[in-house]
Amino acid sequence: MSKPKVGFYWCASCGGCEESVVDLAEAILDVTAAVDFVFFPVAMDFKRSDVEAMADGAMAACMINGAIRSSEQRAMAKLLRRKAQILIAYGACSHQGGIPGLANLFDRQSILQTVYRDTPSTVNPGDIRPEASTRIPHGEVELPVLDEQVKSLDQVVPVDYYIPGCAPPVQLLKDALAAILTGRLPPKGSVLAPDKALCEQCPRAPSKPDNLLIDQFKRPHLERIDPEKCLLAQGFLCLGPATRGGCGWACINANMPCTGCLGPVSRTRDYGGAAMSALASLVNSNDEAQIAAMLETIVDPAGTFYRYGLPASLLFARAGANADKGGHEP
Amino acid sequence: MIRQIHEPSRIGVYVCHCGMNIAAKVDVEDVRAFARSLPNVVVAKTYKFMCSDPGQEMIRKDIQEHDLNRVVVASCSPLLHEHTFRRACAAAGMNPFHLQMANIREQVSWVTPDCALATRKARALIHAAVRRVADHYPLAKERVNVHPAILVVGGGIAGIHAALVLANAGKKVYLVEREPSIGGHMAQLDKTFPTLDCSACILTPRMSQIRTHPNITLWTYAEIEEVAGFAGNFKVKVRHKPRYVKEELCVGCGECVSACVFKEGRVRDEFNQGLSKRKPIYMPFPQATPNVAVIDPQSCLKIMRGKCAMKCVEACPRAAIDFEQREEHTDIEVGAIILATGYRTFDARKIPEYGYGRFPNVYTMLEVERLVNAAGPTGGDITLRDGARPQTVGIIHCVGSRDRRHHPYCSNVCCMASLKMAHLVKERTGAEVFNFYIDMRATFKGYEEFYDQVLREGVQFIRGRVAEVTDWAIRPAEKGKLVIRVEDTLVGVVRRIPVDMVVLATAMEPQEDAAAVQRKFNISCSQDGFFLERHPKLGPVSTFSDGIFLAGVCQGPKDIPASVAQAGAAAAEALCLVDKGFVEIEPNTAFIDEAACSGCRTCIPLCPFQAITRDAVKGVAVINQALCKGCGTCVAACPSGAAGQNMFTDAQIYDEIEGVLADV
Amino acid sequence: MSSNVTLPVAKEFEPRIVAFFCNWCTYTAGDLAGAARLAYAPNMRVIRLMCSGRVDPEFVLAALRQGADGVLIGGCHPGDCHYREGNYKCLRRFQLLCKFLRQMGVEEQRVRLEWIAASEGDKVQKIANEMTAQLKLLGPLRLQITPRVNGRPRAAECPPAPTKGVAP
Amino acid sequence: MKYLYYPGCSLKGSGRPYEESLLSILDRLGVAVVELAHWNCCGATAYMSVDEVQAFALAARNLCLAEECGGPGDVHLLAPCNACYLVLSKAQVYIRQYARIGQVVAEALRAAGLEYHGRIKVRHPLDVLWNDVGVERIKKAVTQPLQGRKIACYYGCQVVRPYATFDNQHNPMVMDHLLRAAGAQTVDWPLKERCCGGTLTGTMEEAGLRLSYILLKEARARGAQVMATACPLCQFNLECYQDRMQSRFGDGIKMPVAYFTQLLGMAMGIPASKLGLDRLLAPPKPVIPTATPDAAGKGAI
Repeated sequence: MSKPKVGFYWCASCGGCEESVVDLAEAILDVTAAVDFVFFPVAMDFKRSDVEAMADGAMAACMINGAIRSSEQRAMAKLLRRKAQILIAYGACSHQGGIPGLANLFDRQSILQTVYRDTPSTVNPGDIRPEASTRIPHGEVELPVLDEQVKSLDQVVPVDYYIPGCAPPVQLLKDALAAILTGRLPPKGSVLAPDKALCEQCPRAPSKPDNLLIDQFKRPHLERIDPEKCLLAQGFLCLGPATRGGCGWACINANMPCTGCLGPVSRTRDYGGAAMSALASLVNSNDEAQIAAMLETIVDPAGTFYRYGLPASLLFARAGANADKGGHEP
Repeated sequence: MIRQIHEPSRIGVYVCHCGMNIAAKVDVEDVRAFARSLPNVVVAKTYKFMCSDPGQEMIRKDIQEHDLNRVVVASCSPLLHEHTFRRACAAAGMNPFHLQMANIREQVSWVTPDCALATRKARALIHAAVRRVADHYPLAKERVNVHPAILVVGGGIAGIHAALVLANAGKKVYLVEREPSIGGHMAQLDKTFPTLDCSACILTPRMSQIRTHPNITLWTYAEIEEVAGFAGNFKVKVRHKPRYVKEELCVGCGECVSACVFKEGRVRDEFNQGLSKRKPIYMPFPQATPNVAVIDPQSCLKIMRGKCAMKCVEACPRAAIDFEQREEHTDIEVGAIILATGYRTFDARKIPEYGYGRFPNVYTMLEVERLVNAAGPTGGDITLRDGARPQTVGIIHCVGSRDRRHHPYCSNVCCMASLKMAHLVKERTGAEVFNFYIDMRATFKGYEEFYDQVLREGVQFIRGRVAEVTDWAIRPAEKGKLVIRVEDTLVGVVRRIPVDMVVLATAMEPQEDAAAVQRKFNISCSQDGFFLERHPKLGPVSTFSDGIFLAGVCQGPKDIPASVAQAGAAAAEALCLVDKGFVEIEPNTAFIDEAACSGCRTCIPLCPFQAITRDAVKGVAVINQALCKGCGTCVAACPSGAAGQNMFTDAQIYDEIEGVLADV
Repeated sequence: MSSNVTLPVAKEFEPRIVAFFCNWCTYTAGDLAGAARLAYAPNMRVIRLMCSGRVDPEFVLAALRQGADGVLIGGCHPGDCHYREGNYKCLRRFQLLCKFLRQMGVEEQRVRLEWIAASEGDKVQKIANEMTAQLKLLGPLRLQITPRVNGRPRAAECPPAPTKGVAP
Repeated sequence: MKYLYYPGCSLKGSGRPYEESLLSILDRLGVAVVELAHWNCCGATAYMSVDEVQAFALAARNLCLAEECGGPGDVHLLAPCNACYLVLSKAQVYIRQYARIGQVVAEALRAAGLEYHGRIKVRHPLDVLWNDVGVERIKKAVTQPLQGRKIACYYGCQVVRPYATFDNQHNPMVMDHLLRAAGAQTVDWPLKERCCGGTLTGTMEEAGLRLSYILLKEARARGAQVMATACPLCQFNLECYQDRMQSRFGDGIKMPVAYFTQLLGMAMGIPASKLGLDRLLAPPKPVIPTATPDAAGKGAI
C-alpha cells in the first residue's frame, strides 16, 4: 500500500513555518515513514511542473503557509487546491493574513514607494521598480504581479483546515498529522487547535486577581517584567484572554506577553474587536480625558490587536485606500 | 446550560395600521407582502389595531392554525405593547419569548414624513425582526417573592398621604424625612386655595396619625444613603443624623430652648423663611412631628467649640440631651418605594431686576405665607420690615417660571396662590392689591369661582410681565415706594405702579439634590429636572424602575389636591405590587458557556452587581442569575465568546445588524 | 481579483446608519421623539439593547462590514446608567475602537457615541439629522472587503449556528 | 497672561485720560499689555447703523490682526471703550451665527490677505480686573484708600448687554466691587446701565441732555459725590454738558465724572499726571484728595 502523498508550500511568509516542521526533530522520521512528500520546495527539489503533472486530488493533503499577495501565490494556491484532497492553511499568515497582512494598512503604491524610494538605505537613483514583464535581449521575462492587498489563504481558495500559530507549535502539527493519518478529523473549516483561550491553563493564572482593573498600560521593552505574575495584572497588554490556546505558553514562558498569533476562538467574529473590548473594559477610569490618556500608551491599536490577522478581520484593510489598481490581474 | 436545537422556524408577521398612525405613512400592504416573501414566513397579515382583542385573537388563532412557532409584530414601541403580544402568544401555547416586535410607529411613521421612505424603513426593521426571531429560544420569567414593607421618602403632604393609605391597608411603612419634622411646605402655608381652609388645621391631624399609626415607622432627620436590589426586594440603607436629643425621651416641653445660653435667637429660622431667628436648640415649629427638640450643630457652642455652660442639659427634666449622639445607619428591606421628595422654591435673586435681596420690602410668596400665619413671626400681622403696614401691595406671577432664562414650564400653582394671597392681604390689611400676570390659569374645581370672587373683591389685575422693580422715583407719588414697571398689555402702555410691598410668586423647582436622588434610585429626570414618570398619560406615578413610584411635586409642579391624588395613586400601585406577592423578572440575564470559558476573569470586575464569581474548581466564571440584572456588559467584554445574554445573544444582534442593513 | 464591494450609487447617496440604543434612556428618547412627531432622516435603523455596556466593538465592525456608512451608539448620560456603569464601560471601549478606526481610515464622524437621556427626544432628532448630513458629505464608506471563497462556517464570517440558552 | 490692547479712536482722543489711567494701573498691577499694531476703527456707532456688514468687516480686521500677533491658542484682546467692546463682541457672534454675514466678511478679509479663526477673546478692563487680577491684588496695591467717598458706578448701556457674561446684565456689580476694594463706598442706584444719551446729545440735544441729566440727578439724590464710568462717550456726555443742563433744567449739578480706572489709580497713589486727571473738566480733586505728585510717585511708573 502506498503512503499518502503530502505537499508543503510557502507563499508570503518568513520561513518560520518550515522551521516548525524541522522542530519535529526526531519525530520527523516517523512522519517521513508515514507519508510521502511530493512537493516541498524549501526542502526538496520538486518543480511546479511536477505538481501540474499530478492528477487532481492526487495529494492526500497539502499545507500552505504564508499569506497571498501575488499573482504567483494565487496561482499556486489554486493549483494546489486542485491537487489536494485536504488543503490546510498552515500558520498565522495563511490562517489570518499574518504579519504581512498589516500591509493592508497602506496602499500598494505607497508601499512600493517606501521600499524602492524612501527608506534611508535605498539607493535607487533611477527609481527602478519591478515590472511585470521586462524585455531583455533574450526575450521577455516575467515577474509575479504584486496584488493590491494581502489575503489569507481562504480568501483565495476554499480551505479545509487551519493550523494556527506564528509559527505553529510542534504539538499542533503532530496532532494534525496524526488526525490526517487516522482520518479522525473534525468538521471541515475547523481550526486544529483547542477552542479555549490561552488563559485557561496559563501557568501564571493563579496570580491573576479576580477583580483586575488596569491603571496603566505598560510596554514590555520599557519595563522590568516580573517573571511569575500575570502579565495583564502587571499592566502589560497580554492578549491571552482573547487568543486560542495550544501554543504551550511559549511567549509567557519566555516572560513576554501573548501577542495573539493563534488567533481567535471559534466564537469570535473579529479577533481585534473582541480583544479591544475586553482590555478597554478593564481601564480603571470613568473620566473621558483620563481614559484617553491611559489609552495613549497603546500607540498602534491595529498593529497590536491585528498583528496576525488584519486581512481576516471584519474591516480587512484600510478603508478607501484602493486608489492604485495597477497590480490587478484581469 | 443546554444547547437548544429547535424545529424549523414558522414565522407569522403582523403589521399594525394603528388606525392611521402607521397606515398614513407606511404602505402596510406593501410591507405585508414583503414580509410574506421572506424565508420561513408562513403567514403575514395586517390589521387596524393589532393590540385590540380581535387583533390578538387573530394572532392566537394563526399560531394554532398555521402551527407558528415565531411571531413578529410590527407596530408601536416594544416598551408599550411587548407584554400584550407576549400574552397573546402565550395564550396560544407558544413560548412568549418567541415574539419580536418591530417599532414602525415611534421610529418610523411618526418621524418620517415621506411615505416611500417610511415604507422602506419599515421593511428594513421587519426584515431584521424576522431574521432575529428565528434565533429566539424558549425562556421563562422567573418569579421572585416581594417583601411586604414599603418605603416612603419625604414627609410632605404627598408622603404623609401615601404612608397613611398604605398603613391603613395593613402594610408596614417606613416614612423617611430629612428635616427634623414632617409636614413639608404645606405646614408653612396659612390658608389653602380655593376653600381657604386653614392649612395647619387640616394637616396637623394627619401628622399625628403618622406618629401614632402602628404600621408606620417614622424616621425624621434621616436620609436615604443607598438603594440596592430591585422591585420587590429593595435593600435600603438609611442614615440617621444626630439631633443630639434622644427622640424617645423628649416630650417637647421646650425647657431646653428657654434655658439655652443664647438669650435670643440668632440663627435664621428655616421654617419662617428667615423672618425670625431661632436658637441652636429649637423646636422646628409648634406642630412639629415628632414634637422633639433638635440641636443645630452649625451654631451650638458645645458642638462647635466644645465649650458651653450646657444650660439645656441642666434644664431637661428627662435627661434627653445627648451630645454623644453620632450618625447611625439602619438597613431595611422593602418591596416598593414611593418617592415624595417635593420641591424647593426658585431663588428670586436670580432675577435681580425684581430686587429681591436688594430691597427689603420685596418678599417671596412663602415669606408672606409666614407673615400671614397667626403662628408666624409677626403673629399674623402683615407688616413691612420696618413694622409699617403696607397700603399697596403688588404680587408678581411667574417669577422663574414661564421664563426661558430659568424654567420654561408653568409652575401650576402660582396663579391660585397669588389669588389666595391677594385675598388674604386685602382681607387683613385693606391694602390695594395688584396682581401682575401673564395668563390667569384657574382650571380646577372651584378655582375659576375663586378667581371671580377675588376680582369682585376689588383686587386689580394687570396683564404683563413685570420689567423691573425699582426704588427710582420720578414722580412725587413714587417717593419712598417701590415702583413696579410693567407693560400693561391690555391697554398697551407702560405703567409705573408704586407699591409698599412686592410679593414674588416664585416657581417650584426640583430639589437641589434631585439629580443625586435620581441616581440613587436609578430613575430618570425629565428635561425640567423633575423625576420622569413612566408614561405621561398611562403611567403618571410609575417610573422606569419597577417598584419605584412618584408622588407629589417631585414629579412636576402641582397643588395640594393633585399631590394627594397622586400620592393615593402611588400607594395603590405599590399595594398592587406588594399584594401580588411576587414579581416576574425578565429573563434577559447573562450566562457563561463553561465549555468555552477560559477563566480569564475579564468579566468579573465589570459586573456592577457583583453577580460574577470564579468557580475555582472548574476554573470558569459563574453568573449568579438572581443577582444579574441583564445589562450585558460582561457579554460584550468576554474576549472568547463564552458569555452570552438571553434575549440578546450575539447571534440575534448580528442578525438584526444584517437585517436592518439589507437592501429591502 | 478582489471583489471590492461598493454600494449602489443612487441619485443622492443615502447613508445607512445602524444605531445601538440602550433600552432605558436612548431608546425611550427615540420613542419620545416619535410621540412628539419630531421628524428626522429615515437613514438611521435602531437596534435595542438593554445597555450601552452591551455594545461590543465587534458589533460596530460587523455593521460597517455589512454596509453601514455610520454607527451611532446611544447611552444614558454619565452617572445615569440604569446599570450604574455600563455607559462608562462603553465609553472605554469606544475610545479604543475610535483610535483603531482612525488608523483604518474610517472618518471619526462615522462612529459616534452620544449620551441621550430619556427626555431628550429632540437630541435623537438632532443627531440623526446631523449624522445623516455629515455622512452624505463624506460619501459611502469604501471598505475593500474580500470575503472568504468557500461557504464553510468560520467564526469570522458566519453567525454561530446553534443558539444557547439557560434551561428555564 | 499677556493682553493685546485695542484702544480704539476714543482712547487716543477725548478718552485719553481713560487710556493713561488704565495703562498706569495695569502697569502697577503687573499686567502686561501690548498695543495692537495697525488697528483700525472698530465699526461702532453710525457705521453700524448704516451698513452693519461693513462695520463687522472693520471689526473683523482688528480681530485678524490680533490673532496674527497673538500667537497660538486663545488671544485676549483688551477693549476698554464700551462701544469697541460691544462691536468686537457682536462681530464675533454675527460672523459665527449668520453664514451670510460670515461669508461677506470672510471675502472682505481675504481681499486683504486675512482670515479669521475665532481665537479671540474680547475682554473689558472690568472683566480682566475682576476675573484675572482679582480683588485681593487690587486691595494690596491700594496705598491711599478712597476713604469712604460715595461713588455712583455707571456702567453704561453697552458693556454688560447683551454679550458679556462677566457680570449681571440687570444689576452689574463688578465696578462697585472694584471701587469698594479701593476703599470707596458705592451707592445703590438703579440707573447703572441706562442710556446716557449717546450720540443723541450731538444730534437731538434736547433728548440727549435729558437722559444724562436724569442719571446725574438720581446719583446726586442717592448721595453720590463722584460718578465713575467705563466709557468715553458716557464720560463726555455726563461731564461736558453739566453747564448746559443747568441752563436747560435750572438745576446746577456739579459732579465730577471720572473713569473708574482713574479712581483706582488715585487709590493706588499714582500721580495725577499719569492718570490724566488734569484732562478732566471737573476733576474729582475737590471731593477726593489726590496724592501729592512727588510723595506718591515713589516706586510708581
